[in-house]
Amino acid sequence: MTVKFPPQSSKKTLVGRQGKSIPSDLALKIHQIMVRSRHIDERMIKMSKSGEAFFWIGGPGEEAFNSCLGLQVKRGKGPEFDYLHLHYRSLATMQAMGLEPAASLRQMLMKRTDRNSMGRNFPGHYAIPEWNVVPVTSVIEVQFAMAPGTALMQKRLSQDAISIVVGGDAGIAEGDFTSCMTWSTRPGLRLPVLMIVTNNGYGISTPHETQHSEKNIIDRGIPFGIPGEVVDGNDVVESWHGIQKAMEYCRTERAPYLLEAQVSRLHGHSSSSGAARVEGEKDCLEILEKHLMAQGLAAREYIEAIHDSAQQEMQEAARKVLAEPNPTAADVPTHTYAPSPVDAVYPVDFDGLPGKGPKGQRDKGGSHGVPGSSSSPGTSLWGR
Amino acid sequence: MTVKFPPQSSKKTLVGRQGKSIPSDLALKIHQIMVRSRHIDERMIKMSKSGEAFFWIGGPGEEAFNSCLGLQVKRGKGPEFDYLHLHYRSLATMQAMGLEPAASLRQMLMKRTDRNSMGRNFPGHYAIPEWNVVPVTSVIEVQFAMAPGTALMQKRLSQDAISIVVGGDAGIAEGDFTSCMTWSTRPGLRLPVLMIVTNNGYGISTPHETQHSEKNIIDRGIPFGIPGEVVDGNDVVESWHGIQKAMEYCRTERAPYLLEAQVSRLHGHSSSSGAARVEGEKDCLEILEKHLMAQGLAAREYIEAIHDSAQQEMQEAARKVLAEPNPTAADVPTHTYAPSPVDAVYPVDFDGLPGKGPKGQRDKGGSHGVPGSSSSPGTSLWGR
Amino acid sequence: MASLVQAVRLALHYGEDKLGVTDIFGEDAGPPLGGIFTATQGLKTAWNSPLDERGLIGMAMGIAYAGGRPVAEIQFCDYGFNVIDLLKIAGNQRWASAGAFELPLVVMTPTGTGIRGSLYHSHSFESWASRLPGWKIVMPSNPLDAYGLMLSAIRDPNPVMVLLPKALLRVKGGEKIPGEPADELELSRRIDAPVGDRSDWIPQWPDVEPYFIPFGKGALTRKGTSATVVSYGRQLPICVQVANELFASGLGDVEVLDLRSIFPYDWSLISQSVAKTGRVILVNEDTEVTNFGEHLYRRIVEEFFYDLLAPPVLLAGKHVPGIGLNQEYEMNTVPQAREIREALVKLLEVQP
Amino acid sequence: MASLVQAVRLALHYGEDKLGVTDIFGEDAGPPLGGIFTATQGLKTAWNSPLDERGLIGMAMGIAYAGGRPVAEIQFCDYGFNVIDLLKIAGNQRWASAGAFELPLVVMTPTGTGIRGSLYHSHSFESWASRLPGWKIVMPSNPLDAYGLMLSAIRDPNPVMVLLPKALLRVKGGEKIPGEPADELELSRRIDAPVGDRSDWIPQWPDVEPYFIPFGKGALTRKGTSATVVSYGRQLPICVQVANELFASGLGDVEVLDLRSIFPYDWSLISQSVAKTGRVILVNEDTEVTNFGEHLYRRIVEEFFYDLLAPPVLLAGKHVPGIGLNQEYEMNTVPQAREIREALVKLLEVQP
Ligand SMILES: Cc1ncc(C[n+]2csc(CCOP(=O)(O)OP(=O)(O)O)c2C)c(N)n1
Ligand SMILES: Cc1ncc(C[n+]2csc(CCOP(=O)(O)OP(=O)(O)O)c2C)c(N)n1
Ligand SMILES: [Mg+2]
Ligand SMILES: [Mg+2]
Repeated sequence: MTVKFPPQSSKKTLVGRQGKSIPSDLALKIHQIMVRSRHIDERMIKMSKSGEAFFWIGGPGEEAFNSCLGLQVKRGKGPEFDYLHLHYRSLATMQAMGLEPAASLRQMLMKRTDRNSMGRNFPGHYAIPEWNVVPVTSVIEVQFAMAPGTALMQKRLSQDAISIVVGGDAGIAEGDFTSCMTWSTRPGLRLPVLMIVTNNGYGISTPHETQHSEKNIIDRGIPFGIPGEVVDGNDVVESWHGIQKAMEYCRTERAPYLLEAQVSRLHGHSSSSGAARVEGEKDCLEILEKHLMAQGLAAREYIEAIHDSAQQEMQEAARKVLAEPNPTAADVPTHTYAPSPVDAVYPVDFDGLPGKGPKGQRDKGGSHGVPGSSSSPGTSLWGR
Repeated sequence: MTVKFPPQSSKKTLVGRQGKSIPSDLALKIHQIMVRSRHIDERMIKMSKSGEAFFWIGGPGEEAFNSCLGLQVKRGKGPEFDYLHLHYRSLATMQAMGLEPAASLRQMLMKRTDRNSMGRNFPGHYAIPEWNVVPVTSVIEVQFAMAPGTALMQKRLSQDAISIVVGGDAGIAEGDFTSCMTWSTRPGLRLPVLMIVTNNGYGISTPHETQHSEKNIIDRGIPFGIPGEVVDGNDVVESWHGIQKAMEYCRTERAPYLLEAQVSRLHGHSSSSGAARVEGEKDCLEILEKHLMAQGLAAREYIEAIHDSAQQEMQEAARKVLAEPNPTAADVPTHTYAPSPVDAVYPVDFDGLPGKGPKGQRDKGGSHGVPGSSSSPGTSLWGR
Repeated sequence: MASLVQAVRLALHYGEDKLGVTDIFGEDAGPPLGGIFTATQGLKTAWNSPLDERGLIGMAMGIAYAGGRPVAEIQFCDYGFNVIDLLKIAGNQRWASAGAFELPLVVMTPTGTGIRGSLYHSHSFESWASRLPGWKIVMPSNPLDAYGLMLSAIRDPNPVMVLLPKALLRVKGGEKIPGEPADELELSRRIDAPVGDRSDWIPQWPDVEPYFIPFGKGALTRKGTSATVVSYGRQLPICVQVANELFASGLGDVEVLDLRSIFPYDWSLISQSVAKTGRVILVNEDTEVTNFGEHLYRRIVEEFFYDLLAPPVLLAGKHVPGIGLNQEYEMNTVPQAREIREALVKLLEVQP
Repeated sequence: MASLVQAVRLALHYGEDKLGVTDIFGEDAGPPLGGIFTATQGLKTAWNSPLDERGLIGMAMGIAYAGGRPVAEIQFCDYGFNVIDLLKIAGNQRWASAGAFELPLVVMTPTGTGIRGSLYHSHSFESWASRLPGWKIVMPSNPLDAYGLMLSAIRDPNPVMVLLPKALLRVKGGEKIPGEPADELELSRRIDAPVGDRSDWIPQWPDVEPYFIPFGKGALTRKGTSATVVSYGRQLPICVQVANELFASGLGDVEVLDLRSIFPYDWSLISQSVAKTGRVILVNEDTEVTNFGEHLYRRIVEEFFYDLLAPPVLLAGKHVPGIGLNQEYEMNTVPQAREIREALVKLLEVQP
């Protein structure tokens, strides 16, 4: 990234819809992440149409909220840091956390170098152990069943890390959304789970309001005593403060909180539905840029330069990634099992059915010897 | 039943805890059902201890509420009548609806004559098509997923029948409890589902308040706009009116309602936990009898006569039922499939694996002829 | 010629019109989309549901209890794994009530690989489904069969699951649906929703005719004498193609059976073919440990042990936790034409 | 001698004490009950959960992600059918993340018939479980094996499911758990919670010792030469008894293998025995369509087609929607000693 931030007086701030503000350098940082994220998604949409890749799903329209989220994560590995149980639209969250743009392309292009899954999983399905980003699944809402587990371990540490779980508005109909609340509010054992619902108004083609009577999604927390807030996810300032307040609550109260972000879906559900740009949806990036210019925090030229730079970065990344290797047949079974000291068949990893893998072939004919009955020496008394 | 009701002036009423009342003849009818239900359960508990039967689960402690429920059901077959999606503690509900006491014993004793399941299912697991009592399963809370389906068909009829679903307090942690609310409140399509939770304070050994932060279970309806009430299920008058009001709402509004009945569990969870009488739990039957006597509606002798009569009835029923036949090996596969005009293998019922049942044996060797390819005459064009 | 998904749609229309179907529903099943694969476009009883598969199956059960005839779509079979309990219960309600309750319901769901669906849109479901006593399970391999099996599913008074091979949904058949317009483009004009705004669109259904394929009737798709291939769904046309190539190369005349019904399966068809050829290969793409093909394998060996000229062969998906997105994964996880050919050649070479 | 459920409890205690177990939880798993079968009585990390199996498995996954070592109990395997999706996901997390995430978690659950559990407390789970790639699945048939398999389940860094045969939970073993007190009554006094109020009770754990039974190691429970029985769990002792009776009657000397691990299974043990005897019978009580035994059946025929002296036999549960409460149902649904005997006698009589 070669563009320099325009010099900012430390006093300058971006003022949001409701009068709150954030420092202008933060606003510009968020802007840069949003631009980059948008370019990555747009590039990936192109790839899905050109046939370079099969499937796209991503987060255009959620960049404002997700950038603010990613920047406020306590990033690291282990229960002293935040856990992220994400939805598949979290590209900007990952960008804000520091993922290199090429990582998304590797995923999109199913390269062996894809750090998330070695070309196995869809784009947007992150898995980053260094940052506690547990594997994103396509199975809607299961992440809500898992989040209380990481939060329980965090609660025991008496530090300030929390478990952040993100899902869509349609997904709240699955029972797992409720399970998360039940398990996070057990009497005497409330858990630091930040439950986020990004409400884009749709589940694929189905409008939210045709299936849901809940006035606000956060009302679902009422019976469980879970506080919450609805924020305009298209407004950077509101998003930033909404997330800040929510995290503050979870970090200090060690209890759950519900945050609903009203966001846009700018390109339809996924490449399956064509991924054409949708008319009439608010664009958080345009909104931010308008505000930056109107409030004198950035000039049009600066903004264009940021875009150009992101574009260029994408092109370079694409060129590089396209040349990277694909997985091969040998990659099919690997990483199924962690090495185990107590497994006679798969001490290292899965390598085919018992007696069929390379190791099994070795075994065949009885290098094991006939194992003894449970009392015979054939059964090991390891660890003695 | 040989005992006559004591003559009642039509004005006489039973007054409940909160000043409401019900006519005394109704109170005595309820009392009679409660007594009979209690005797059935106690008889069954004895049988489970004597080894005559294997397993008991039932409703001692829920008779007041359940009798009031059963008496107010719009009983019959088909969507013009109420559907019942019951929990396994509904013995008194069924008694109030008119089930003969021997039916419970047949179930307990796993007789071939058991009308619910032919000796296949546990006691308390009713299945009575004439009264829309769909099969009770042991799988906690699944009935809540099904109730909106019957209610949808009822809604379309524009009559007053409703779907009544009953579960325990621990079961509300399963997602199906929420599914019921989601599917019953779809915008423009609220469904007449009466959701009842009998709160006995426990799931087996686990106290409700150790796992649940919801102040009242009915609060779970708030986000969905589902009204509700908590009633003292040990008080007949309160139960009667609570159910009446709830049904009235569902029948006229054609919308869901949540009713929580605080009940007792007088004999532990089931025979698995010994089914010994529990100390210190309020007994709705004792309470009712005290009130009947205190308010001059029944004398001790009358009450004793009712008990004696129920006792006697039980003894006679047991004698009769014990002599009834058991299922046999031939009963194992029957009633798996309904007869089908489009099934070449199981036109009548399941009779073993394809080619193995009596019919299959007939087929073997090719009485079917080699079936043709999809365009050949071997494929039927039925119905032309 | 109608595609498989058009055939399903025509069958559902016939079901609404003539067989009493009251509700066709699922996530995105109603307007405007009419199903992510378009299976439910334009149908008058189709409606969108909440995103909740447990509610979906529960709803279908409730409708069926109360005299309706529901067809519920699970958007991908991959999302049916949290309702196995409800499916088991739907399958046992008649048995549990000793015949008192029937549940005439249809669940349809796309299954298998072939749309580059990665981990969560590539599962096979037939091995799981075959473990649900009380259900009937079918899987068509062509549009006409899809039509005929779907009609039977609707008419049958028991729970029936229709597994639709994802990879074949857009593939056109070799035979017309009875009543299908002569012109394929006309069919599309009449029953495919227009691109863009479709709020005023009404389909012009052709007068399709009744055509019921009975459960438990497979199809002898390719007659032969040298060996028997038992398959269904997506793998079926691949097996036929391989058999034709082998025949053209003079390597053998292989019989290919399309099971169509997973349960009940057509034992008569299988056993007569195996008795004739003495060589059998079972092909499907579900994972290979506790695979439905292994059930058939067992039945075949039990009954034809002394008649078999070679050990039967199962070709199935590898026992791995998922099917990866990059095609290298899929191609090396589920059987491909090349492997089927190699296995058949080897099978034909075995000297008894 | 410890019963099977006491052995599980001792193993869990060892796990808490020495192997880093952080959480043992499930419905009624904590005080006062300590599990409806008493498997978790007196354990310091045992706690009660809400009645929600999905939350339960999700919680276990979360704990494992965050460095804990959870043991989750599903109260009956019959109540695990709404979490198959989560189990599948737990099994794929390492594969999906190309080795980045491990999920060292144990799920234990009672399985099978024998406690007169009727429709919803009699299910078998091993055939379902064997279809979960990424998992290891074990099922002990005696207390010592339960101890050794449970310790391995805890130590293994992958998801492991321990299926506990309901019918054997209270059965005592023939061998001591290493470190078990000599006197059986003493063991009970030390580790069984007292009847009645137990709020002040603290168990006096004996110093049990490490004893790991590796996964994929079956046991040759009865050596023999005439035929091979492959079984596990509840059916195992029945098979041994039948084999002993046959031997006593001079009808044959049957070898009985206790698989112990369902996956990975001990192929070496099975193949050597089958190669020796040429006759094999697989016995389990799961339903017979797409049954795990059919997988082994297939493997055996594939590899020993020419060595087999008779067609292999599978004895399994009938393909019916449930197991009825009246014992007539159960006895005519899952294999009984009489049927095993008859099948073995027939198998031994077959002339190759
Ligand atoms: C359990 C499950 N059911 C169905 C699907 C198919 N599906 C994928 S995304 C989606 C809609 C999700 O909507 P929402 O939760 O609002 O998230 P959004 O995509 O709008 O961000 C559906 C139905 C799925 N992935 N998982
Ligand atoms: C899905 C499921 N999980 C677990 C069980 C085992 N079980 C049977 S009853 C019960 C407790 C139910 O408590 P509650 O819902 O309060 O009903 P109650 O028995 O107290 O009336 C449990 C856990 C079950 N039957 N179904
Ligand atoms: Mg959405
Ligand atoms: Mg309760």
